[in-house]
Amino acid sequence: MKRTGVFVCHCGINIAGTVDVKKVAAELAKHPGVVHAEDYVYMCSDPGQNLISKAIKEKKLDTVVVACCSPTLHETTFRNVAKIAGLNPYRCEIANIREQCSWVHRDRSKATQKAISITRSVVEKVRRNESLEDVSVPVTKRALVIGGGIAGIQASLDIANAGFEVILVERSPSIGGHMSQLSETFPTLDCSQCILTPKMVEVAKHPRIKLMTYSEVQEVSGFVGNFKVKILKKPTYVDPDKCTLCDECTKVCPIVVPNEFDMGLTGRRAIYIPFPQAIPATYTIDEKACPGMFDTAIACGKCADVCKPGAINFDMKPEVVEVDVGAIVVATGYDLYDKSMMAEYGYGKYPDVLDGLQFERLLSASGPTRGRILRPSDKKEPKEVVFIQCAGSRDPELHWPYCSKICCMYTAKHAMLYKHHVHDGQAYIFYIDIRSGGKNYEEFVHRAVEEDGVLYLRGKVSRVFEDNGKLIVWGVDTLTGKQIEIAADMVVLAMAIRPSKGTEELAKKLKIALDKDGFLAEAHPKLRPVESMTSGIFLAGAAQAPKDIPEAVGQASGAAAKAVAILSQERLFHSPTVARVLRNLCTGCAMCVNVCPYEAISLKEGKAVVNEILCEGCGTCSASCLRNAIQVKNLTPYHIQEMIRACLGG
Amino acid sequence: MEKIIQKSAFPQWLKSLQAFKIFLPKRASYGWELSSNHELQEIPEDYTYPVVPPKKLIFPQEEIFFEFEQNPEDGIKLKEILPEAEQQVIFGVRPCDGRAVKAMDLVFGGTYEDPYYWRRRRQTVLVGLACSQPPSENCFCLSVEGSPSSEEGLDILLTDLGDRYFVKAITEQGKSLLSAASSLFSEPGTRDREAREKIHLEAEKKIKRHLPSARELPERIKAIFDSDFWDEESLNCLRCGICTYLCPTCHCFDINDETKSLAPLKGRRVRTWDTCQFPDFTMHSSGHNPRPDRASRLRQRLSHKFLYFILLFDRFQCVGCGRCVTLCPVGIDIIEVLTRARNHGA
Amino acid sequence: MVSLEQLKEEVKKILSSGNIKYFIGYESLGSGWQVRPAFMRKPEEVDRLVWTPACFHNLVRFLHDEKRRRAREKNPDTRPVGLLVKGCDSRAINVLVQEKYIERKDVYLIGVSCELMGVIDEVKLKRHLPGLKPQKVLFGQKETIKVITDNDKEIEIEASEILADRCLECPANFPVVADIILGEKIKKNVTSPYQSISPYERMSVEERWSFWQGQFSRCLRCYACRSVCPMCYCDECVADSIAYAVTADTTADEKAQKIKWVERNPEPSENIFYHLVRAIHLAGRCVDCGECERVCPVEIPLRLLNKKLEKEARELFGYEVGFDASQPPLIACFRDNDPQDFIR
Amino acid sequence: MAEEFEPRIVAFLCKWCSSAGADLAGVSRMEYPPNIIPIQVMCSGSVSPLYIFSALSHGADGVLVSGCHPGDCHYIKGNYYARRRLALVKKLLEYIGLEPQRFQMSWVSATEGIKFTQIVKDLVRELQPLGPQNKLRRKF
Repeated sequence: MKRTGVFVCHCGINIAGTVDVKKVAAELAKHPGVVHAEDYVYMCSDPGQNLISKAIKEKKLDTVVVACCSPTLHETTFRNVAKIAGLNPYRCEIANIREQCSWVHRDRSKATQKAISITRSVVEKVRRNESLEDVSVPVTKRALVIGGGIAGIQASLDIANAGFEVILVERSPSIGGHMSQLSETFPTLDCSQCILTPKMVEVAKHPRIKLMTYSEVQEVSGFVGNFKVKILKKPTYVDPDKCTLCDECTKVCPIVVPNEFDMGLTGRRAIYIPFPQAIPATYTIDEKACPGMFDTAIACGKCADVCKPGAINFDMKPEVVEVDVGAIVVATGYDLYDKSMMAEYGYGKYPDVLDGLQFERLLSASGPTRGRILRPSDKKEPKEVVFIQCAGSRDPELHWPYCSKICCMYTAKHAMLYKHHVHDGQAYIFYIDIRSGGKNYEEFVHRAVEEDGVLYLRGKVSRVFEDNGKLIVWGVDTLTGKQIEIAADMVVLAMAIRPSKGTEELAKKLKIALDKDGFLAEAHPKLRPVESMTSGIFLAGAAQAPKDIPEAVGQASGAAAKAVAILSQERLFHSPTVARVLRNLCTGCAMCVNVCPYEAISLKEGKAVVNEILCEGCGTCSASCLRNAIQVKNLTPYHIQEMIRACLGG
Repeated sequence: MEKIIQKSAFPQWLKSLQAFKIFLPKRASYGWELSSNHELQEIPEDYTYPVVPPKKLIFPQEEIFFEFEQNPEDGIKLKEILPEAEQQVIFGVRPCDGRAVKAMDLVFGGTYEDPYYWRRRRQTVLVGLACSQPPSENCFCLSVEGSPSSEEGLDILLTDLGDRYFVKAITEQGKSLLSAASSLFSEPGTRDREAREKIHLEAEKKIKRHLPSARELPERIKAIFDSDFWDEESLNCLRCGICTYLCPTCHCFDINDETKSLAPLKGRRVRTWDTCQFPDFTMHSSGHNPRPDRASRLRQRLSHKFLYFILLFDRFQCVGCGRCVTLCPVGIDIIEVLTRARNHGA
Repeated sequence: MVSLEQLKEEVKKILSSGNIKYFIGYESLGSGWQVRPAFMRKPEEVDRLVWTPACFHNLVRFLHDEKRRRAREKNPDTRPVGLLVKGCDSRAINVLVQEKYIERKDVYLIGVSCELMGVIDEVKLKRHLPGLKPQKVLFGQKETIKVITDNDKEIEIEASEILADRCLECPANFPVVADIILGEKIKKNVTSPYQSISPYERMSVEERWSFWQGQFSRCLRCYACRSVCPMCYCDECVADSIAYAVTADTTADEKAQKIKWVERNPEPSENIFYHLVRAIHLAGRCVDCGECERVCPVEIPLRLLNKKLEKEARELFGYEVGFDASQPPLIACFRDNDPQDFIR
Repeated sequence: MAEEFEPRIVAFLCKWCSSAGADLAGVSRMEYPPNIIPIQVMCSGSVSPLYIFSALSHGADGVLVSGCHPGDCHYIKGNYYARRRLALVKKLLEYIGLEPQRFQMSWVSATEGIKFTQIVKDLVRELQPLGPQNKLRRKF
């Protein structure tokens, strides 16, 4: 017979207000095997904790139930109390009689009865708990950062500066991400590249950062502290060490394709450098575009002919590099919502309907127009520009329900900068609300309105269409209720922020979850915002949710700190409530192997075997087993069965 | 005491037995069953015998011994539950099943009387019905010292003479059943007696299956106890409980505590049928199982019926009803097996 | 038409080759029409072999005994076991392979095509011949079954009249896996594969309850249904009240923690629990060989439970049992678009 | 009278979404009937059909299994297995004649305190007219 102690917390009046805690303690005292039951005003307080440890020692308790608030809050607290008092922490369980009882009911007697049922079932559970020791694993002291945007750059630098090796993987030929495309940044209006490039250089020069551009994560296995990652290095066909950046090759390359850096507003050659300050500073041959590459019929090779240092090597092959890392930071960033989805705003039909990033390029001194704002169609200066916010955001019916967050600010910036370039022009902004939470943001928006006379119109645009050279914008001003028609020269859509292309596939490889909108899901919306649900994998930047630069950088440093917290350990400890196989019942049908989300189960000699380090203890295996031959420690079918009986008084 | 009752008067006889719970043969989806349904007024012409033998009315599949309850104040309290003493009459008991009850009496009686069994047994009157046709093509009662008109274990034996029954009251209990409605019964004439004799004799001739010199079996079984004979014979066995659960003489049981609630601890101790054919029947908590395979379990079943029981009570623990033969899903035929057992190595 | 002679030849061949441990087929039971599983080791034993519409047993089930025997023996004879398999039986083989209970190489399969026939239903047969005792039941000419009765009358019966429901509703009349297959592969179109359950589906909840309650209250828990089932190969069933799959490394705790999901008493609640567990555990595994229903001494229509879940598995998840040994089991896989209209 | 009948509902709540959602309902001081007794499991995918049968056999008038929305599972895909497995359980229970309302499933995320509250209210409302569940309940 067990010796169980039950401790009922009043939580001031939070519990005692609705639940008759004295009665709960009294009833539980009658429960077979319960040798001690008491109530106290705040169990989590020092005196409360002392009560528990005192009782454990004096009454020789071997199991403890604390009936109090949700286990998410004080489970650790009380398990530590038990531990210090000499009990195995897994012999202490929490009965949640606050969040799931006292706070949600009014009828005192019914709430009390329910509290008793809940506590009883937990008593029956804990009595069947075994003492467990945490599982320990060594740590590979190296981090992988996926994505070379500002978030990835920041995370890499922070981890590297903490003294750990970092492998930074970037899909495109250069790091820098979208930030490198921006003209100026709100609310300070300092030049984006001017503040970004020093960090890019720092990355390139950092002794502990291994930069792998034009590379993609192919396969991830292993677990926190011990990931194995396969990285595919795509061939650039240019040897960066030999390349002198003379740019002769692009002059002779006959192929022109849209330049993704300029968001297609200009063209680039099949051999190209994404932008002058690209890191690594070297050229890349776009194998999809280059005729010399696969279609041997047109063996071009002009670039190779003019390349004096002979940096061009058509025989370069893709290579797969396998690396061991202890932690992973995912910073894969965002793309803009595909504008072709917004037919109502005439995108695609009209060259002068642009998205935010295209407008950034127009504004950028290094952009296609060298910083002059000209209409793509006729290179004329637009005198009337309409900015449309929430294009695709906050639109649950047709597009995306969420707010893309940064559009309010960058649209204000766009309008402002437009006015700085075109003094006699007029900027209109259609908005639903203006969300300018953030340091100096509100002031920034006011500046746009007051100093630069940007005209804000509250309402949605119903339609954009062309009428002899003008873009006619139909909208409603919901404040005045008036129909509005503006004949504009240019329309700029603040498109919704989407997770970058390929985020879903990557998430699958990493076995991390996505939220309903396709962004990477954090472990807890408030308390664990930079952790994924898979331990050892952290999130930074817009891949987790739309963010502006300071937020992305902040989160990146947070993720880095989390990663460092792991890398700085010699060994890691892992919850021991993992699956166990009862070999005599197991028939080796491998259903559990099939269902395990973590590939933690394998078959050896016809029986299932659990890798305790990989196992997260979800129990999906146990429900799939027809013979209860695999069970999660301390939450076995036996525990559940007895909990059911106890709470039903049967 | 020997009487005649017209079938037309049979329902009135039933009426006169209101003090009893009356069981009569009833056609069920799966065969014949003994039912206490009040509509029943007669024994149907085409009645053979019930799939589930009458043993279940005396030795039910579930028997509650006692209830227990524990509370902190005064420890554990026990409350014995004896079967509610309801008088019952079972009509249409075939002679083999009657003999089976006799065999059960030996098991549950003797030095220790099982109170639960006897409480029911003493309240039960068995009204037999002699077989004019063998109820099954696998009947072999003659080979195990029984007969289609055996009276052993019965209180009354009816013989169907077409429009009337020849009623022979064997025990006092049986006689009292007639006296309750004496007006319905007339004295049998010689014609009736002859008819009865004839039916009994012819019935014996109609029995197709035989297990010659069964009395030799105990020795033969001992002789081949350790041979691989049993492995061969049990190859088909599914280790199900049909042969034993539906055997009129099998009486093995299991006892379990069924807890109803934990706080306070409440529950009951229950006896249920069990069978030597289930692998867990002889399972030790150590994990050792003295009868690990189907061979040893088949051997046990036959040894119990044709060896141990004879040593104990000098009679077979098989009444030759043939149910196990008919109902075995894989055609394990006790008659064939025993015949082979007798010849094995001989 | 399957030729018995050819069948015997094949079995003799493989037995004399010594490549198989033994062969499981059918032989006549006594002098009657019924048959029983027969184990043959030597070619000369093969003459006992029969193939009739009474060969309903699913012989795959006997592989459990073989596996247990192997587990017991020190150095077991690991040659494959020969089996005679019908369409449904062969699908049972696939499921056992799928669940890694056996390997394909553990069995040598002689498949027989049911063509447009199948096996008979004993109850239907009896109902069809009131007062007559069948002596022999044989395959007749196209889609008829020939019955020879005790008075040596020869009766030709439309197969559909006395075939088991499972055969009438079976679309897979041809073995899906076998080393040799006898008989023709004839496309069989089954118009209403779920005929037998539709009446119950149409019932109201209460009607269904009173039906099933009546059925389950009869249950004797003789466990013939699970004993005969090719999928019920667990050494210890969750319905068993004591732990008896015990090995040297079983801890006292494991024994003590054996859960009594079901009490041993035959009260309706316990019987229903047992049958519910069995039904759900057979979802996506039952090949509808119908044996559980056939062997039940009190004729509980167990097939109706398994058939229902077979139907749901097909309609909700597009899952077919036993055709592909490499597919993951029904409840060990999912589709992103599995229906969830029942979820709030 | 059916109105006064207080059904006892056993709710298997996954730790990461539904139990957290229930906690949120508490934190936000929402009110719902006390008829529901929560049993926290790690994942809806760990709920074996046996648990549901067992709860009903031990006298639950209703059973609820609640997990994360598809795609949100803390364990990536546990809830997908639960969805498939328990769909079959539901069909089976209804087929043998148990009222559909007796066993239900829901997706409740950590942020859906309101939804959880509503589900409990609905469940109780639907179960009250049915009265006690005696079909699968042990008589002893």
